[in-house]
Amino acid sequence: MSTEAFEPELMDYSRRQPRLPEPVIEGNDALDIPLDERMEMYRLQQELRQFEKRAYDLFMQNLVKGTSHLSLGMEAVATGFGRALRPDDYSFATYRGHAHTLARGAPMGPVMAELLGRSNGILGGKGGSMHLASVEHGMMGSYAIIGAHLCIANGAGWSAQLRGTEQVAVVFFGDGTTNIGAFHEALNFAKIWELPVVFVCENNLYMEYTPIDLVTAVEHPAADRATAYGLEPILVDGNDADAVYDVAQGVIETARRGEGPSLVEAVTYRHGGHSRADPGKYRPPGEVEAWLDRDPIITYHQRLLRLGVPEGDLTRIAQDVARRVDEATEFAKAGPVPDEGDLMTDMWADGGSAWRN
Amino acid sequence: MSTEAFEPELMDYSRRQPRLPEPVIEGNDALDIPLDERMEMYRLQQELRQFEKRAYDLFMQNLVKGTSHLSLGMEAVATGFGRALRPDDYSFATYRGHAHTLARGAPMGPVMAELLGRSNGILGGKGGSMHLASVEHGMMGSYAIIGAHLCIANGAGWSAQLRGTEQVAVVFFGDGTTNIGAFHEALNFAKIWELPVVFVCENNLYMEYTPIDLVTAVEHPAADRATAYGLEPILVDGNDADAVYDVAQGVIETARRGEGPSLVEAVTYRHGGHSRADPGKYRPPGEVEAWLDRDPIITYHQRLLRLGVPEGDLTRIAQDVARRVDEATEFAKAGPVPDEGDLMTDMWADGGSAWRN
Amino acid sequence: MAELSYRDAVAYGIAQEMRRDPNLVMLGEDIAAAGGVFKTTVGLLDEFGPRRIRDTPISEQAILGAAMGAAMTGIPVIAEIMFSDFLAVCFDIVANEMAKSRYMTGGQMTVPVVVRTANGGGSRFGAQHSQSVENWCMMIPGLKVVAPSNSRDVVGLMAASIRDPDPVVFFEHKSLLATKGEVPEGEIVDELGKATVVREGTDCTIVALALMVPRALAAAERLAGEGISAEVIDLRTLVPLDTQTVLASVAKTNRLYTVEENPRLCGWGAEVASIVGDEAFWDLDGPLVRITTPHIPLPAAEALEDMAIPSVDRIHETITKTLD
Amino acid sequence: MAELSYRDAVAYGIAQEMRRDPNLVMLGEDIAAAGGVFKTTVGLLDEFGPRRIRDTPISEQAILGAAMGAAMTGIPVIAEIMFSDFLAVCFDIVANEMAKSRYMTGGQMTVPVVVRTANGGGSRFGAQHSQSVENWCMMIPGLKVVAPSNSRDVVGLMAASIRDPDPVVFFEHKSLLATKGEVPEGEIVDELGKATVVREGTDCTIVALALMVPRALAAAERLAGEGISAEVIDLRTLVPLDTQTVLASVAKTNRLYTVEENPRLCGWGAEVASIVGDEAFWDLDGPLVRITTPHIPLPAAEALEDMAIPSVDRIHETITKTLD
Ligand SMILES: Cc1ncc(C[n+]2csc(CCOP(=O)(O)OP(=O)(O)O)c2C)c(N)n1
Ligand SMILES: Cc1ncc(C[n+]2csc(CCOP(=O)(O)OP(=O)(O)O)c2C)c(N)n1
Ligand SMILES: [Mg+2]
Ligand SMILES: [Mg+2]
Repeated sequence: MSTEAFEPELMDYSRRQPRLPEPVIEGNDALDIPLDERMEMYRLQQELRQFEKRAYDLFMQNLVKGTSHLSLGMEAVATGFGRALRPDDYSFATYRGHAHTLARGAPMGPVMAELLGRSNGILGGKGGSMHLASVEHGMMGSYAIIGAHLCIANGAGWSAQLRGTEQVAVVFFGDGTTNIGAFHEALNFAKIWELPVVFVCENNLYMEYTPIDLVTAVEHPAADRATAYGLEPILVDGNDADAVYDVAQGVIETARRGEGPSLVEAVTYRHGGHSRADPGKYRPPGEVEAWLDRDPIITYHQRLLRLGVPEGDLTRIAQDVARRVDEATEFAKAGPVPDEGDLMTDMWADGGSAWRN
Repeated sequence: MSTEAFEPELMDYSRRQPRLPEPVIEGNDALDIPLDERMEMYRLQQELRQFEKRAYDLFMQNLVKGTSHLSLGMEAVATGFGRALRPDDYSFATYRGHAHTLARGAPMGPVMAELLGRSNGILGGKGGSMHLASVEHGMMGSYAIIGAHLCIANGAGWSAQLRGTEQVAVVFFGDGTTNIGAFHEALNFAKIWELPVVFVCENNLYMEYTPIDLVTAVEHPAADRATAYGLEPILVDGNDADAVYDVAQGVIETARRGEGPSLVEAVTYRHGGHSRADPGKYRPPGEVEAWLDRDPIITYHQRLLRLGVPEGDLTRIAQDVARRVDEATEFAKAGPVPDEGDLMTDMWADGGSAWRN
Repeated sequence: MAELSYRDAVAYGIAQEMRRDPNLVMLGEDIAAAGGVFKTTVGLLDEFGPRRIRDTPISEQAILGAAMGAAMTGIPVIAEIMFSDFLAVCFDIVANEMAKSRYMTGGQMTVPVVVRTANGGGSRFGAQHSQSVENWCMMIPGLKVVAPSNSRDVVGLMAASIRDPDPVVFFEHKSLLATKGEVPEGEIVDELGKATVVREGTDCTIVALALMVPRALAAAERLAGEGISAEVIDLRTLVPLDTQTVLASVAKTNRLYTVEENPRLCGWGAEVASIVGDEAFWDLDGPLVRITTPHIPLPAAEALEDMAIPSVDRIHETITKTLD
Repeated sequence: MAELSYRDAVAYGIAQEMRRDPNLVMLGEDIAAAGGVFKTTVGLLDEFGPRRIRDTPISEQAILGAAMGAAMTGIPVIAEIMFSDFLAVCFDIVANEMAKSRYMTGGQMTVPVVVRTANGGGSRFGAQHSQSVENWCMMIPGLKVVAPSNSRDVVGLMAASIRDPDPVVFFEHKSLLATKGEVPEGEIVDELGKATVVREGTDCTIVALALMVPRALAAAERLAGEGISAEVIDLRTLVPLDTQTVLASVAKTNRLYTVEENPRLCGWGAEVASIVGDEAFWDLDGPLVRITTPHIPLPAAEALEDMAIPSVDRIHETITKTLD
């Protein structure tokens, strides 16, 4: 690993061997998932995809300032877990949290408005793309500094354990996050207290611009470390919503029954760059293309056709979603820009921000 | 584990099952270690033991202020590693660093004087018991906040790698330290850069007053996590200087050859409390006694007798050490108390501490 | 009215609140069976049981993360960070998470956490176990900061901190643990953001906190013997900051001294002096003087540590030299 | 004389020093092949190779630990922490280790590390990627703190920081990266601890840093149009602090304004104001006024962020309102 890193030509990451996806597992067609649930997962993936494509267009029109991290190509993970959760369960996401927020049922309009920095945004414009939250939907926030939210998710699990509510906390994070200290503390802590927390590593093969294998001592950054926390290694095809859903149901049930935490590694890929500013040039030729062929929505579409769903039904869903994304965009654009009155509110629970008398 | 922690009676840790030592491995008599090396290890263990016993007496006389963490009972680890290092290798220790400092050859007098807060102390009185260092002996400091020094040791290894000197850095830490984030970052980092660093976990079964198994998701806090960093699990009897020396030689050689880091877990026990303030009441009856029977110095003494060393030779060594400890004590007691002139020196490399003009 | 040590007042204050709120829990290293390394939590495990009083691994980020996550979801938490110096190993959660989550989410999150921690010097523990780090927290928007100077205030401010719905960092001073003070019977609940004038005076105002309060009082006593009447204010909480009490005092005395244990730069003394230098400028009859630990790491040796931290002598001497 | 952006000046300054000292190395996340997420290290991998310019995992403690350990053993290191907000995840190494190791060991350790980090707001990145945290470092004894406001100073102060044998935290302001400035040919090496009077004036002194320098200058320009002559000082380094330049200026203008981007409490402005309020009290003709970001986490929305950070308007208005 280190030797490889010292080879000058391999420091140009685009000249490394591409990391290609595994083939689609057609056997997953046979997973025991009701068709109406599958139709919901199709719809949700369409929502996440179309919402984020629109967000991207709005960046290009300079209506979204700052930065933004899309999960185009990674929708199956948010979908499989989002659908497997109970409404009162908790989700925790990173700055790459649009999909996880919508997957819990947060309304598109206020989420879009937040990206545009409007006061009808879901955070009133205060948080922006990297901090989406919707407490009423169990979406407990997006955390933009790597690591902390794994520890915070433990707290939500602990609270559920103390209150005896059988709620579960699910926390999403990237492959790169497995190398920060908080990951380690969180996993050990969750295990010794047998907390109802599911740790989900979305391994998209890159941290920002650096391939994860160059900076990680094991091949599977999460799964190969599970035993260090007394956990089973769990790897899942992160581009197959059914596979994710199936695993999610299992680990969430385990947590709900009081049998403790799990660590899941879902292998996937982001179609675009890390963030708005990144053209993704560090990826070897052929890699993006290969993963585009494994687009979770296209392959899911094909599965539904194989299962006998008429193409027209799927088209109607996509069209319906498109209309709702348009509405959300209008809602967001029509929102007022926050004003002076908003600046000093909501630091304290009393609604204000006074630090002196 | 968690269930156990919830049993009220088991929260009184002194009512848990004692964790007893493994029997002495007499087979280690046959390890290929020259007798004169063994005699040096006997001498060194005597030094560490007698020095710390004296330090303890001086606390009792209120000549040492603050706190202090002794490693009585754990001398075999510092000895085995200390003897296996090259003079230009680097050691990094925790607040429990007296033994590791002396094992590198730092003179007893200035170390003792440091404990007494005298200006002839090895740090001029500025650092105290928890921060012993002797750069000229390769002892690169004692670090009193858990975790950081594992990362810092990597830097010394990196520097050796860059300079091509084949120096090795050895870093000592406790079982409790394996649960902090910096442990994880340091191990992964050392492995991906194949740094010449040896991580030595001195597993003495307790963090401060809490048994390590109650707060750790695996049985062996270090060894059971080695694979998470692409490393071999290495467990060694930390109460047998020969066993430690043998393992130390191997892993140090590996690092020196440029073949990367190792993680060693040495199981041992501290005879006393965590620090000066701690009577160690949380330990179940029989536990301390069992480990006292496994005292590394007594058992080493027995081995040397088995190997034909005359008792008188050993007695002479012990007496010689006692005399040197007396001298060190006199040196320390005779040292002046630091004065105003010392307070503001040595914050910056220019010798001063000015932050303004 | 009972006499309690500052140390015992900590557990006493926590117990008062745990009896009131059955949801309140506490976690930290060695706090349960051992009663804390400073013995500030003795008896709590026995009374409240292992579900509410829990030992943790050495994982400060996990400790504060768990506290924050539980607090966000309806369980108020007291978390112990053994020494305040260790806030550095979990500073992300303190400064970037707890403090900001409510504002960042447009008011969606409420984080009722109290982070208790042993602060300050005087124990000869050296540079990594002796710091006064109130300013590390005061400078972070979204944190409340409390630092009592006596047993009674420990109880009253602990209650106020626990009942406060926002994150509070509660600094217990190591060198005050053994001091004793009267604690009235019955429930004691203070308000955050109220300083106390602990001695009235007319010639100058001395603003102090925690361990510096008894030292400021002793210096004032000595000054009184020399005909100088010093008013002494115990700030008690840094956020919210009771600027009115300070400004009113300076309006009367026309001189300000701050006595801080933190190192020189950017401490609360600078903040207080700057506020006075802005808002009470025309009241001032002379320079704004800060008495602080010098800008150095704290040394371990007794002799050196005693030179570093403001002493009664130094306070007294500075004031006599600069007050005319 | 070449025109360089502040962004390009970073790599230019580093390259100058890497050519001089073949031992000097750099590490950080995405700094090598990618040239840094702010493109401040572009070209360095090509010129100096992968042995000297290395990408790391997301392990800030490991990054700064490696930097410190290497520095202690003879290899000077530049470490990048991508955003200054992330100093919180490695604050133990910054505040408790690097800063203190020399003092604690009675002078045995030397730690020539430069921690470079992108600081400050204006990019609509929200509360966790926009902070100005110079004060987090200024308050820690044992750290030097540098924050250039223009391309030339980036080069000169980078050289000074790298050559300094003590740990330096070097703040690169995100909102200045695109600004351009003249950089003279040849080696440029400044001295730490020298402020610059960037505009002379007689009616008041405005002390500013980094992004606040151009804003203070613009405000001074506007004030000049109204007959007010403001002197503007660019502090450039906070530790060492050039108090002489500030005190000399106040002796002339008799009024002090500080313009800071950090939130209100315990910033460098409070430190500077307090020093002036002590040592130049008799020079002052009116209150010490600090202009700061309010004491809130930074909001993400453009409109809100612009209201929060001191603007030319706010600086101008505050001065006209308070200067008589
Ligand atoms: C502590 C910390 N260090 C660095 C960053 C900058 N950063 C933001 S995202 C990112 C890469 C994260 O990679 P990964 O965990 O794989 O998640 P992904 O972005 O691929 O979803 C980095 C380094 C950060 N936000 N926090
Ligand atoms: C970050 C941090 N947290 C807590 C402490 C307090 N503390 C000092 S020693 C110790 C126990 C350490 O246990 P272990 O690593 O097993 O080492 P041992 O003392 O047994 O040698 C603790 C919790 C500390 N020094 N640093
Ligand atoms: Mg990734
Ligand atoms: Mg231990």
